[in-house]
Amino acid sequence: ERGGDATGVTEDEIVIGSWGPLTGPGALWGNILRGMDAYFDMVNEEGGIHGRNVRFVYRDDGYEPPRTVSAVRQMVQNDNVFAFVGGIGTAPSMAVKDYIIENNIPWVGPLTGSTHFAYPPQENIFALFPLYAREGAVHAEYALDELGAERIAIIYQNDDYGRGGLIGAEMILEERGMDFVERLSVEITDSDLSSHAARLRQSGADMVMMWLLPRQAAIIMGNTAVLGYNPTWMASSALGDMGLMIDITEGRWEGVLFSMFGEMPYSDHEQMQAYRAAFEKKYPDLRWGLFASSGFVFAEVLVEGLERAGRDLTRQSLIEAMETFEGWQGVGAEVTFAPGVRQGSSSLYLVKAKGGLDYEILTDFMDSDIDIDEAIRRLR
Amino acid sequence: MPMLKVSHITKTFGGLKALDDLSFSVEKGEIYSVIGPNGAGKSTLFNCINSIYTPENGTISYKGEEITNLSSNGVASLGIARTFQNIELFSRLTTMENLMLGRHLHMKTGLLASASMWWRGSKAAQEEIKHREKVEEIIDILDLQAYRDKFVSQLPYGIQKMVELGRALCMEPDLLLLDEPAAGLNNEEREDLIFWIRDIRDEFGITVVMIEHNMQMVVDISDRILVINFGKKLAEGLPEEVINHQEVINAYLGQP
Amino acid sequence: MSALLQIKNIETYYGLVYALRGVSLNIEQGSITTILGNNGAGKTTILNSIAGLIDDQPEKGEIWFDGKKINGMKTVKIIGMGIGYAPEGRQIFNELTVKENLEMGAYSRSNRKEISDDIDKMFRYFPVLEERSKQLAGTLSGGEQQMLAISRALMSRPKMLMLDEPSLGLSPILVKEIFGIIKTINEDGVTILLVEQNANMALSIAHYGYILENGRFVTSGSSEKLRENDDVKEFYLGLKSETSVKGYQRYKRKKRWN
Amino acid sequence: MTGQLIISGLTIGSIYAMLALAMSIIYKASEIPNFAQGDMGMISTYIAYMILVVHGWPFWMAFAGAMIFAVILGFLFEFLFIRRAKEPNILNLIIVTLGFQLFLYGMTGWRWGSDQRRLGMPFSETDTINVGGVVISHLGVATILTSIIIMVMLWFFLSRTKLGLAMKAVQQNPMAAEINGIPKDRILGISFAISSVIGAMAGMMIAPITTLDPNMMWDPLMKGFAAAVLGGMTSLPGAIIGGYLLGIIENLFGFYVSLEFKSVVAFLIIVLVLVFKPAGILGHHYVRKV
Amino acid sequence: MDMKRDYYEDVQLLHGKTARFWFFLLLITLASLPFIIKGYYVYILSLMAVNVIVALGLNLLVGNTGQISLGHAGFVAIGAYTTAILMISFAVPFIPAMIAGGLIAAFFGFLLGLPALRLEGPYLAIATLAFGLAITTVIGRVGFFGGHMGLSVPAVRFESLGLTRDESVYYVAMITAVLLGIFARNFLKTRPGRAFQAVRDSDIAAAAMGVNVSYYKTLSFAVSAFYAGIAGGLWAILIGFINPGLFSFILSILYLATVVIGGLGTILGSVLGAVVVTFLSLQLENVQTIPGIGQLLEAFSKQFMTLSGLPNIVWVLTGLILILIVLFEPLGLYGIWSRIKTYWKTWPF
Ligand SMILES: Nc1ncnc2c1ncn2[C@@H]1O[C@H](COP(=O)(O)OP(=O)(O)OP(=O)(O)O)[C@@H](O)[C@H]1O
Ligand SMILES: Nc1ncnc2c1ncn2[C@@H]1O[C@H](COP(=O)(O)OP(=O)(O)OP(=O)(O)O)[C@@H](O)[C@H]1O
Ligand SMILES: [Mg+2]
Ligand SMILES: [Mg+2]
Repeated sequence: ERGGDATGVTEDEIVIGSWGPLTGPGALWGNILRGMDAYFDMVNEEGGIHGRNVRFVYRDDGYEPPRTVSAVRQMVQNDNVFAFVGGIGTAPSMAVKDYIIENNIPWVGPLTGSTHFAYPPQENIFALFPLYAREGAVHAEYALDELGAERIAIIYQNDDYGRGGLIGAEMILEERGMDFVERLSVEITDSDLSSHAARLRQSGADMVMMWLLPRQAAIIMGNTAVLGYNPTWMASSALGDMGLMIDITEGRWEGVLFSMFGEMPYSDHEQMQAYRAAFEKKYPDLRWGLFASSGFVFAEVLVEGLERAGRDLTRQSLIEAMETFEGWQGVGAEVTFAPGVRQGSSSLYLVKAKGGLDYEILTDFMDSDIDIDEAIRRLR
Repeated sequence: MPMLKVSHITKTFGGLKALDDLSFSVEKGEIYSVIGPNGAGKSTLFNCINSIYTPENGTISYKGEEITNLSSNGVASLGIARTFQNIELFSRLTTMENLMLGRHLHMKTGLLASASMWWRGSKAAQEEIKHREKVEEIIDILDLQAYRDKFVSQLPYGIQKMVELGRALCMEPDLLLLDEPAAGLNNEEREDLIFWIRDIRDEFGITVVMIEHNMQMVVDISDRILVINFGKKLAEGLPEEVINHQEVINAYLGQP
Repeated sequence: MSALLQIKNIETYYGLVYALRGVSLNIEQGSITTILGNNGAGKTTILNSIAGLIDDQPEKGEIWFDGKKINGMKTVKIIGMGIGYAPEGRQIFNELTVKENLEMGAYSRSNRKEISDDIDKMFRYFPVLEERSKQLAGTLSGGEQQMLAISRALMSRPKMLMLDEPSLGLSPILVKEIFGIIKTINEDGVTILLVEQNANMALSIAHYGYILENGRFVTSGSSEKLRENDDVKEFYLGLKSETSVKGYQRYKRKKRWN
Repeated sequence: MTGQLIISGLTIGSIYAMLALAMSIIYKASEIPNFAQGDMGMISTYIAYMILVVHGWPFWMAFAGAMIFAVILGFLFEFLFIRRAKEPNILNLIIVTLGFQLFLYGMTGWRWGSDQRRLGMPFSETDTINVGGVVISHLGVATILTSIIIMVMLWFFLSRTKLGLAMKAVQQNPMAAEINGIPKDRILGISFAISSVIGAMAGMMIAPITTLDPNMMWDPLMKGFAAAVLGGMTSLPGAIIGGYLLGIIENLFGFYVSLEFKSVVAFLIIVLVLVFKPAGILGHHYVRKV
Repeated sequence: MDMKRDYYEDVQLLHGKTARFWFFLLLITLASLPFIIKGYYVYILSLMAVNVIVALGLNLLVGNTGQISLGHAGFVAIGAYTTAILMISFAVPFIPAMIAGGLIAAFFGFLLGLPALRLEGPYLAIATLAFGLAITTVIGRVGFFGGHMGLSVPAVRFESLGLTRDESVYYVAMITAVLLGIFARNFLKTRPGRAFQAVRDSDIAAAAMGVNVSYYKTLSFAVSAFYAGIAGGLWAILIGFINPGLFSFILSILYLATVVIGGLGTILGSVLGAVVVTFLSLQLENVQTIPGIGQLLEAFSKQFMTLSGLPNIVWVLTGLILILIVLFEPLGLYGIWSRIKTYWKTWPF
């Protein structure tokens, strides 16, 4: 037996933890946790990892940072979690970041595209979610280069997520000597966006980038439709749950471009189909979609890391194993980690929604090499 | 210099003249009663004196100093105390606490001093103890011992009236305004009240202005009586003069 | 004449305070009955117990009204059986006008004509209320409020009217009038239960009287008989011969209640 | 553009106005600001959704079903909880309404999960009427009309019957109401039921725009509460005016000045109004007499 | 009457041997707990202490002075942000930073107290609500405050005393809570506290007693805000991260609920309320794991509700518990407590 911290690892079990909103306004994201849960079941059924089953504990934090802090402390101190996977949202993750670093607990794939987790790199945090700023930049490049958009507006949620997208796109526009014709911020609590809609129409934008939550996206699309204003919409990956979006926008989602960081949940990719089957078996009453599939996308990477770490599992050996990833690909984008490199993947591709659950994949995985330091500076 | 001088005050509510150019003055050490039909403006007069209302016209002065535009607590701090017709006790406090509130102006403990009340010698504790003594004195005078730690909202009506009187006395005022102190008291209790009011004047030297409908009591203890009707002075004078005044009989006393 | 209201040995508590210690009372149909007693004797508590206003009380005993047992019933039901109540402290609706207060008194009635006739009748009893009919009741003078409270209780045309110190705060001339009015109402057939401090007046119009002390009736009888009682004379009517001296209350003659 | 903004403001303002009406009805009878109001409307809207979308029955049945459910819910809330309060004081009752809000919120999440849903209405939220360059959706027209109709109906109902006065009486002095034979409990029950129905209508009107989700009513409810206070809390026309004003101020401010501060500014304007008129636009400030 | 009572007894902090015994036992227990229990529970106790402080302050305002506040989270935010920013940008040590946070919150409390002089009931409720909203909106917009992103708050650790981070926070929070609790109790027993309550029961009579009603109303807002501000500073270091979203309207409402279910106007009520509400908010979700009940809930969910919605049981239960406590015990937990006490005193009768 090698030395090192093997808390949460026993002869036949590894305890993995995560958290996210199962209730409250963010409960939509809760399916990510359930996706992970279904995935670990699947792993265990196939014999586990080096003879050990994964015991997955996850707690509801309602997307409230103080509850996240309690939940994570409880998982660390009472449940003896070995490592974390996922963990939903910027603010909740920020609230527990220092604590997890202090205890040097491996943490794979925080579910946020904020720059705070891999810049500067932390020994134990392995970020997978594409940075919002990068995603914004990818959108802007595509809009300008491929679609020839001339008047671009952006409507974004006034937080790390929305502003990340704003800044990424803005940097690309600036490079080309352009600027948004309108930038509109939305509060999470807003339920009437008609003055936003009026401003959008007045700006005369032919393309509108959307960095919102599904609910607000539906509201703004409805409000602009009333005004008879129909630009091309380009949405962040957080709005990529087509099933949901088509439904709540009453079909107006058709024609929207949005980005994805993994296989489409409805694709005929073999592994994705298997995942879907696993999920639907475990949760027959839940809708399969982007959130559930994201759970698989992120948990997959951790399990690969555990496989690589071998039977002599310690926190240190997992971290070392994670650093051996080089272009590894599951159902998500390629993953690469190395000493001092903790943003494992950052590419996305664009999809266009068609009627129903039909879609058209527009591009391959793309990346944009904006200056991250500059983006971070602007985000402050 | 009169203790209280009210000159030409007018107070209207909408179209109603509750007080209409009313003037009178009260000398130090007097027991001065105000009587008049219901709605004549008696309580309004008190409310003007202690600045709950501001009269539209006229002035009120106390010991030669004008108090018309002071705040209520400003008036109180000059030494004017009052009771209320409809009992305005601090209903969720005990009798003791109500009475201690009468000492408010005489005490100085501020927030910081009171927060740092740690031992017997601390300023706040000392002050509490000192003023408790005065309060106990009033409790003894008014026979309120049995109600000391009861919540006032649970006391019978008559006792509440006594507590209210006691609270006003705790202020050690120079001028005491009593709004129908005997209402709701039975014969026996009213007798006691009469003694107390006399004592208050004789022993503490407090000037008393009293509104009361019980004529027996009014006649018994008043030095002078003011009768108002429709906000105007109807008569003023010694008790026997007033009760034999024909207009007063017509408007207020009724034929015997 | 038969008993309209019958109280059989009720006991009432306020939490741990034992307020009524076994009170029994009969009120004949068409009579005026008065309850006299010191402060805190429990007079108001009797009326509140009848009206069902004290939660889960009376603890023991029964109250019968008009042939029905009413203790334990909801206040609204009890009132609906034909009881009018002008409570202690007036309890008017401060932010309703005088007229609206009277209309609320007639809540259970529906004949608009009769209601407005009755309002006019109240205005005849108390002309000042008519002058103030559009004023918010909370801004009335004390005495005006008292008149309003009595009128409001009458608006339901009750079989029995309970008045808790109706003369409180009224001018001497009105005190006389109010007892006249009570008499008139009674002559119209309304049974009256009157709690009063003005024992003189009360006994002068009442048929029967009860004396309450410390939650118990100490004596009762026709009002003539009570007026002859020495204790009543001394303690309630104030017909003492000797002049009072300071500190008198400490040397009171002991009450004996025969 | 200003005309357009005013119309959009009126549309959302009508929702605020309905919630304000619902709030002020209960307030009129009990001085309780009912924080469960919004979620009572929300769960009734879910019932409509079940009938309409899940069972595929016609709209009017869904509407009727939701309204019946709302009436029962309002009555039940009063009967099961408000009525049982021992020695009720306002703060305690406010907490009861909050508790009920949490309860309903939890029940909805438990029963219908967390996905947002769509409630289709017979009035399209995107087909519009164009009046001199100003457009308004059919749903918008329906919303504005509904708010006015409810107000007028209520106003007639309350002023023509004894109920309106009795509500005020119960609010001011429950004990006195009882000794005058006013059935306090029944009147409270009725006001909860009425306001529950109005809340349900607001829910059904807003759901097509904001999507149906357990959180959908919280923000509109706060605005509705603010609107009711602005209007005077007990005045029905006040509630409507307050709601409209709030909607319009938000829209104009959002467009011409700042989107970020629009909600806050609307509230601050209300506070400013209150400082000068402490009982709202149409409320009366009653000063206690001693 | 020579049997003069000792009037000091009535204002004395701990009157009688038993009271003193229990109080010191409590202090000793609190002091030694971190060495006995696990880190997670130390954290929960610290959290309780923080909430006790908010509740003490809010109860002073709501329970004792009779004014409502739906914006108390705003004061907590001011305290938290002041503390954090003083520590981050100006390198001020924690304790002075926390006190500064309390004072600045008190200043804002005073400001809010001014319009509150004219308002009451729902009008005051809306004004305070607007205040809470405005504070978080402004904080969220201004980069200096970290905007919507929030701020990571430096850790506090008294290494010289040999304490871990959790223990350090625990001791500061506990000592502050006990001190502020005693302060509150002291001024409720004496002149300022009586004036607060007088203003609550009858402002007219209070003024007639010479109580400056405006002064005490604003003072009570300021003191209440001071408590909230201090708690904000403690909370910030306890969770280590703050953003405007933390201080939502819902939080204000939870504070209000804490005070009401604890018992309005009593110190013990504030303490009991905060302890119970904190405990419930952390522990209720575990009902799903209680053997038996968990299966029952699952079966019920499958039959009538949805399984994935089951975590919402937390809200359902929280709601019901709030309702039941308030309905059946108008005096809140304090009422239950005093009932138990009388029961034991009168036992076995
Ligand atoms: N705030 C007010 N608004 C309107 N009218 C008022 C107000 N206060 C008093 N009034 C009216 O002014 C008149 C005088 O009232 P006041 O209370 O002074 O009478 P009062 O002499 O004390 O009578 P009572 O002996 O019945 O107490 C009354 O008719 C009353 O209705
Ligand atoms: N709410 C209450 N809680 C506790 N005790 C009460 C309550 N109300 C009254 N009491 C007590 O019950 C007893 C009877 O009170 P009640 O009010 O019936 O007296 P009363 O005869 O009407 O006196 P008064 O002539 O002063 O009106 C008193 O001792 C009083 O202290
Ligand atoms: Mg008067
Ligand atoms: Mg009585």
